[in-house]
Amino acid sequence: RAAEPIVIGVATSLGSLEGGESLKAVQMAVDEINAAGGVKVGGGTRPFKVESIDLRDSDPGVPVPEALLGLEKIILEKKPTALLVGPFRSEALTAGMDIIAKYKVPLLGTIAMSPASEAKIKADPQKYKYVFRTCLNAVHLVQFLSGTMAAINKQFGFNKVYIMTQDVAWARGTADLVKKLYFDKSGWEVLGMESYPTGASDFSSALMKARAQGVQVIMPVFDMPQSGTLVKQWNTMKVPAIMAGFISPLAGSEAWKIFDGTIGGVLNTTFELGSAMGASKLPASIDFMNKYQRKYGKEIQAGHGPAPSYESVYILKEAIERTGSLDPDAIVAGLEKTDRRGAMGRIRYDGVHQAVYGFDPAEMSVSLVSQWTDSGKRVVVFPDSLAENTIQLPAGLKSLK
Amino acid sequence: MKKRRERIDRGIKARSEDVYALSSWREMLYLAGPRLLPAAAFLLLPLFLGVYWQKVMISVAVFALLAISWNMLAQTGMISLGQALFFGMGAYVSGILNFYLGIPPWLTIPAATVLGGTLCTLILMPVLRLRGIYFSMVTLIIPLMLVRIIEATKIFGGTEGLSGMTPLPSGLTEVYLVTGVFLGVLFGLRRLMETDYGLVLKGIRDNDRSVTNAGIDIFWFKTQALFIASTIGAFAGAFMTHVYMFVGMPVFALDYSILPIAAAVVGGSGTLAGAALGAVMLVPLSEALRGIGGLRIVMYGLFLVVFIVAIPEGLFDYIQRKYHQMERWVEIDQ
Amino acid sequence: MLDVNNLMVFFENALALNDFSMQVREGEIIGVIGSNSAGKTTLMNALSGLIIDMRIKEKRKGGERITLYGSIVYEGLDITEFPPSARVKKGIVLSRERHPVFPESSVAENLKIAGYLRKRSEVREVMEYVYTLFPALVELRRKKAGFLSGGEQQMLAIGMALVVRPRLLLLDEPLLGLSPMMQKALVNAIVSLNKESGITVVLSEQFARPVLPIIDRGYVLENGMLTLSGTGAELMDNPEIKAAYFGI
Amino acid sequence: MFAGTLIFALINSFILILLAIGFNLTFGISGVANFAYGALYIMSAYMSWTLLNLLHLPFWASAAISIVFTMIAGAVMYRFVLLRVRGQALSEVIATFGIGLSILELFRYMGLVGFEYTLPVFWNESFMIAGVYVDIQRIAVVVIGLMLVVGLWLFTHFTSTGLAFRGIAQDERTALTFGIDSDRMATLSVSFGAGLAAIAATIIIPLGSIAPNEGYDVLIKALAICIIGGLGSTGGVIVAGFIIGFAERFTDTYIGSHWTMIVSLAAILLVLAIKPSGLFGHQKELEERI
Amino acid sequence: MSLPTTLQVENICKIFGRVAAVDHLSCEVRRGELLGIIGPNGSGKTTLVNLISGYVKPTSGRILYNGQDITRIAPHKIVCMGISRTFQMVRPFYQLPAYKNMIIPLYSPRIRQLAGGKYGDRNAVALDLLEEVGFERDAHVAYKPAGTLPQGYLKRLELAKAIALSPDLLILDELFSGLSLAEVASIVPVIEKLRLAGKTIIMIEHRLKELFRIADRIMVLNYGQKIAEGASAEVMESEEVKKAYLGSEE
Ligand SMILES: Nc1ncnc2c1ncn2[C@@H]1O[C@H](COP(=O)(O)OP(=O)(O)OP(=O)(O)O)[C@@H](O)[C@H]1O
Ligand SMILES: Nc1ncnc2c1ncn2[C@@H]1O[C@H](COP(=O)(O)OP(=O)(O)OP(=O)(O)O)[C@@H](O)[C@H]1O
Ligand SMILES: [Mg+2]
Ligand SMILES: [Mg+2]
Repeated sequence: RAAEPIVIGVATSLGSLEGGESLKAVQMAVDEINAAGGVKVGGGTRPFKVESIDLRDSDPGVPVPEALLGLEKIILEKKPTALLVGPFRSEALTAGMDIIAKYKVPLLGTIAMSPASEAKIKADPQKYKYVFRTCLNAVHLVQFLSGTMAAINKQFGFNKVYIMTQDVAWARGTADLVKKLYFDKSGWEVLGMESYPTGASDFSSALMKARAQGVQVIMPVFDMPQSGTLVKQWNTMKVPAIMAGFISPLAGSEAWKIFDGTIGGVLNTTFELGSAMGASKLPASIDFMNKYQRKYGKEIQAGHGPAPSYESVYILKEAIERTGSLDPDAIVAGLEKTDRRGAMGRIRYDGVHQAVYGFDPAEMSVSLVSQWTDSGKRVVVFPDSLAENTIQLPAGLKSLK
Repeated sequence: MKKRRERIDRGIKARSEDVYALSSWREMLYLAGPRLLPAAAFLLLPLFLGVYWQKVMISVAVFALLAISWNMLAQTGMISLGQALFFGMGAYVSGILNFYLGIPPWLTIPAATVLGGTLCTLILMPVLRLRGIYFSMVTLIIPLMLVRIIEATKIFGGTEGLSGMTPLPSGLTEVYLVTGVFLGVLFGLRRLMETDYGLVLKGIRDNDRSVTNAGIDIFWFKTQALFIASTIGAFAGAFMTHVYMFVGMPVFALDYSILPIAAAVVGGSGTLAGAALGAVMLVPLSEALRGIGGLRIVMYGLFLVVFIVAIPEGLFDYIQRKYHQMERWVEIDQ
Repeated sequence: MLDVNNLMVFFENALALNDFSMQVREGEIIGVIGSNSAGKTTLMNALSGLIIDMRIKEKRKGGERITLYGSIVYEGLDITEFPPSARVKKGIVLSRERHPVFPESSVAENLKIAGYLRKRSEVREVMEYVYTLFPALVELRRKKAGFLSGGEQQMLAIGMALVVRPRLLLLDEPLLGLSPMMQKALVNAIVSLNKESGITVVLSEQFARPVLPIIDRGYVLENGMLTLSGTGAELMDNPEIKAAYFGI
Repeated sequence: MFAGTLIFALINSFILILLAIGFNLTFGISGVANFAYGALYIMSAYMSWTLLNLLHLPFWASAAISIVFTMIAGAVMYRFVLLRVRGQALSEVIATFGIGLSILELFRYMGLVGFEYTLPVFWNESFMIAGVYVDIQRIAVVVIGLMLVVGLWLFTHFTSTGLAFRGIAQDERTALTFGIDSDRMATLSVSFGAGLAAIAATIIIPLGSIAPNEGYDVLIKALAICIIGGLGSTGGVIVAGFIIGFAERFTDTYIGSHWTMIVSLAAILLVLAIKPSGLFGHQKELEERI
Repeated sequence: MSLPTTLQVENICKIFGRVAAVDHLSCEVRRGELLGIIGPNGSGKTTLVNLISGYVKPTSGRILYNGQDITRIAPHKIVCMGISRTFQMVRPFYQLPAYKNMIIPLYSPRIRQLAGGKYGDRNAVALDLLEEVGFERDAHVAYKPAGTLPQGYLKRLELAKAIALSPDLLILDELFSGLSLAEVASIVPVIEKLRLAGKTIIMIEHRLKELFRIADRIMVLNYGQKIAEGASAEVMESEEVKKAYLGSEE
């Protein structure tokens, strides 16, 4: 008689690239674990089983209660031991935290990255302790962007930047912090800061303004598909600046083809090592990507989500095995003790249940910044611990050094 | 001899002369059945349903309220494409009262109902003179605009919204509060629309010039109708804020505008009960479809089309007609 | 030319036209006379096919059921179930009662829309004729039809029917709202259209005084039933008709 | 800066005009509600994309095929759905909206959301005009937009079909009495509108990508432009397109990008407050005339 | 000429676009009088009525009702002051049954004021009024939706609605057109009765014979201007009227 499976609920926007690939990554980890015998709990072993529900919240038109009803449905009907991936949109996560707290189901979030959820945990740790985040958060992203900007400044002497963000909390928050913590302190001139509503598709005004003011670096922070249009416009309007930041459609290997090879020189962030891109200096990340490609016949394209989602399954398994119980409070206690080395580096949670990110994969989880070469390859240029090359100046730009 | 199908009203007597109507149990049942049965179902069902389906019932009642409020406006000749405005206004007012001032739900909900309704009425009053689709367009635009204003000015939590509102005491309180209000509003408004006052409102839809020509200020009457409708919508919003403990930009989402209209059209856009019936059908349908995953909305859209094409007059009207009429073949003599 | 046999029209259970028969010969002017709710408009709608369209629309709405019995034969062809557009192609054109025009289009455009089936040159020709018939319309050419006065709209509505170059022209209360001078002009025009262009005309009126002298034959309707028929002269001599419709 | 903004405002206006023109033909001019318009726009783009990338047809061929196919889809939709609820405006709206919803969500379900779904530009080249680089595709938008608007105006004012479209919108029963087969005309008008949507998609999509969400946006934009122009007026579409197009770009440059929507929506409200039946419309006065 | 003036129109002008629909027109109506207005199509008769009832605001000039300037007053207020009118192109409530059509005027502030709070059963009053204008009581016509009624009934319904407001000044715009002689004959007594009750009435007509029988005074408009005024016989003699309105013979 087969042991009763432990249910993992994946509740997210399955229609989005991030959500869809995250679900596949979860499934992959579950298959691996089950093939290896399952989870040791209460003296026996039990397999994992994945149940998923589409919250549709990546679609800006979907009201939050609609997404929350989905969240409640999976909690009430499938009785999952833990939830993985979690809402896409920040406000769905922050609002969903109250439901999580009400039903006491641990959540290992891997997409929404707003600082608001951390603030909430901080304000009432006892109530919201069930919420963990394995993916990158805004604060950590700031480190990586600042580091990249510092490198650009050091190499080429550039110090005029134009910031363009999506008008969502995490992106705006990131940009504000980079400005406050880095640009303002290091003598950069911030020419302008524009935030665009999700769905915006014309960026000509900002590009024109940037160009007129002699921009050298454009820092975009976007996670909507339409942000690809920004790249196209940057191209056709021939803005003489290096583009360095985060634009979701540029993350995957297929971007080269999509943009007809016009993105040479662009620097883009991969939020978690292994999502969309690995680093040769951390073989685990490459392994993960290869396994994924073997299993699904397609490379990971989302720069955010899949790797932490994959890792989260193992984190959950370890937490359960650590305490030997499926009780939510016990699992939380187990999760808090997490210390795992995986595709994204070393994973540990801080006081507000956020995985700690840093530059050294031996110590922390890592993000990476890569540059598109003119031959359509992505080369890791940051952090130094993983870098394969230095930043190259795109054709047509002149270094000030 | 040619034959022709004839339609005859069942029990005209029972419906027109109320004193004699209640002379037999049969007639009483005939009259009260269609009213009491659904009401009883609504009141008893929560006791048998699981927690999740109770939530669905809440959704049903909320959308039914929005649909009724839409229908009430439509009966007054104002086709609103922006029920989200009412809903969102109520939601934000109660959210703000609770979040910033810590006022408990049993005060914020009534306060937001009245205040939200008043605000919506004030916002829409200047455009009451617009007609038809032009009015609809404005109602469609205002909620979209409020979203952007909140986004741009970052007031009331900006894109993140406010969360952590005080919940209502228990699941059953939630269900009974909202279904109670729903049934009350449904039967109350039905009664209202049957009075001479309601007749004036209907007259405005039919021919507002003639209403003016009867010495009645249509602007004032439209304002009243608007207030009633927006109050109902605002209640729904205020209530939902406390159920989901959250309020944010998405309360102005298009769903809250379109779904009530879809409900009204499927159920029968001529009657309040039809609108409610539509919500009772569509919301659980949409929930039941969750089971099929990603294709859910696709199927939902198709069902919508099928309903409308199969019964263009609306489900409620169709049922009502069948209930009150019988058909028989008669010969015509030439 | 047109044979109406035992036509019956029910609106749900109400009988609007009862066992009505009528013959129209080519080149005649026929008057259908009857007071309020006699069924004139219903007859006109049945002849022009609008009732077929109404039946479909009511059915879609789940409203009242319209039932039609009997037959309408036009030049040997049974057209009872023909849709309006097919009948217009055969030359049956109706000018509906209460001056229906396209309110948002200008007068000239109204006439052009009416000329949908005709060649542009033909339309232009007839438009000129309409303008000479109703000189008041010339000045109003560019005005939106919805802004015209009642009588002006009536002129336009008749003009629009003429643009189609009908063979059988159905006029439902054409004199409604026209000033005495225009009434005379229109009556004369009907006669001349009939004589010169050979258009057969069926017109309905409740106020029969201006039209009785010009009709070849007349049918008197009462509550959907045919009560009397005869030549124009016969009707004029009938004392009852005189009292009820001619008003001496 | 100002000149650049002016140029992009002009382009933006023509994008809006192109988006609205098909909707205007079906809804504004013929009075047939086709709220699946945005979905047809997106559908035609996916169709082109599929033909281009999976069957490897040349761009022009795939565009042409998808335009024709979209026209057929429009006609089929009329015959099997709209026809049955014709005359009940709200049912028409909700039924077509339901179709649009199904189409768009089907695409989302199929995972057609990434930026890889886009169409190629005609010619990848930019020109320097008044100090900014403008690409040929954007210039094509202006030129083709202008041509289509003029064409549409001529069509609805001088061809009998175009005039018949105007007729069925205003008084269907009267139109019937002139031999205008209202169902045939309405089918044509939905079909033509769908075709115009497909043409717009062919020209505009290369500037961005094919996203299901865009379908809803297109619908709302088209509706807004059609309404503030005044139902039935082709000239109104141009002026409305310009008002919103300019408002958007100038706000973007001189006030801030997240005020663009607010300002353009406010512009719509303002227009309707001053002209209750849109810029060129007369509905209100006509309805109130006694 | 001892009767007081009810309505005084002073030099009023209404210009649509470039055309003056009513052109510097002055006239007055005395209490209890029945004034007939005739004139060619498009001569501004309906526009004059619209001006009086407040639906159209004049370009210049003013209108006094019982000495009060009503030029800029909203139409519904004018109705409540006692001026009610019918529409030339009938405007019933198509979806309501005929008798329910009557409830709306009966609900107006004016009637509530006159009734002083107790107005009994509006339905009964509505049916009485309909019967008065010729709706047979038992024929179920009054219970049918107005949209299905033929023109003749709608005209009478229009009249009933206007009377329901118990106006002091009643303006009837082409009431008789579309009615047969017998029907006109059945309505004339209704009008006579109103006159006996001291109401002032303005009638616009193209049906001259019927009009002349009841009118005290006739005014003829052409191109928005008054071209003749006086007793019917007198007016019909005028060459100008013959030329503009009646056509050649008769
Ligand atoms: N759509 C309809 N639904 C129900 N009954 C109708 C409809 N149309 C007409 N009738 C009925 O049919 C009868 C004849 O109406 P019709 O309109 O033909 O009269 P008419 O002779 O044209 O009258 P009028 O001169 O007043 O216009 C009337 O009793 C009317 O109530
Ligand atoms: N709202 C309006 N806009 C533009 N023109 C108008 C408007 N109302 C009336 N007119 C014009 O003013 C003139 C007078 O119209 P009015 O309706 O007063 O005529 P009438 O004397 O009542 O004619 P009829 O006997 O045909 O009813 C007409 O030429 C008409 O076209
Ligand atoms: Mg008639
Ligand atoms: Mg008139």
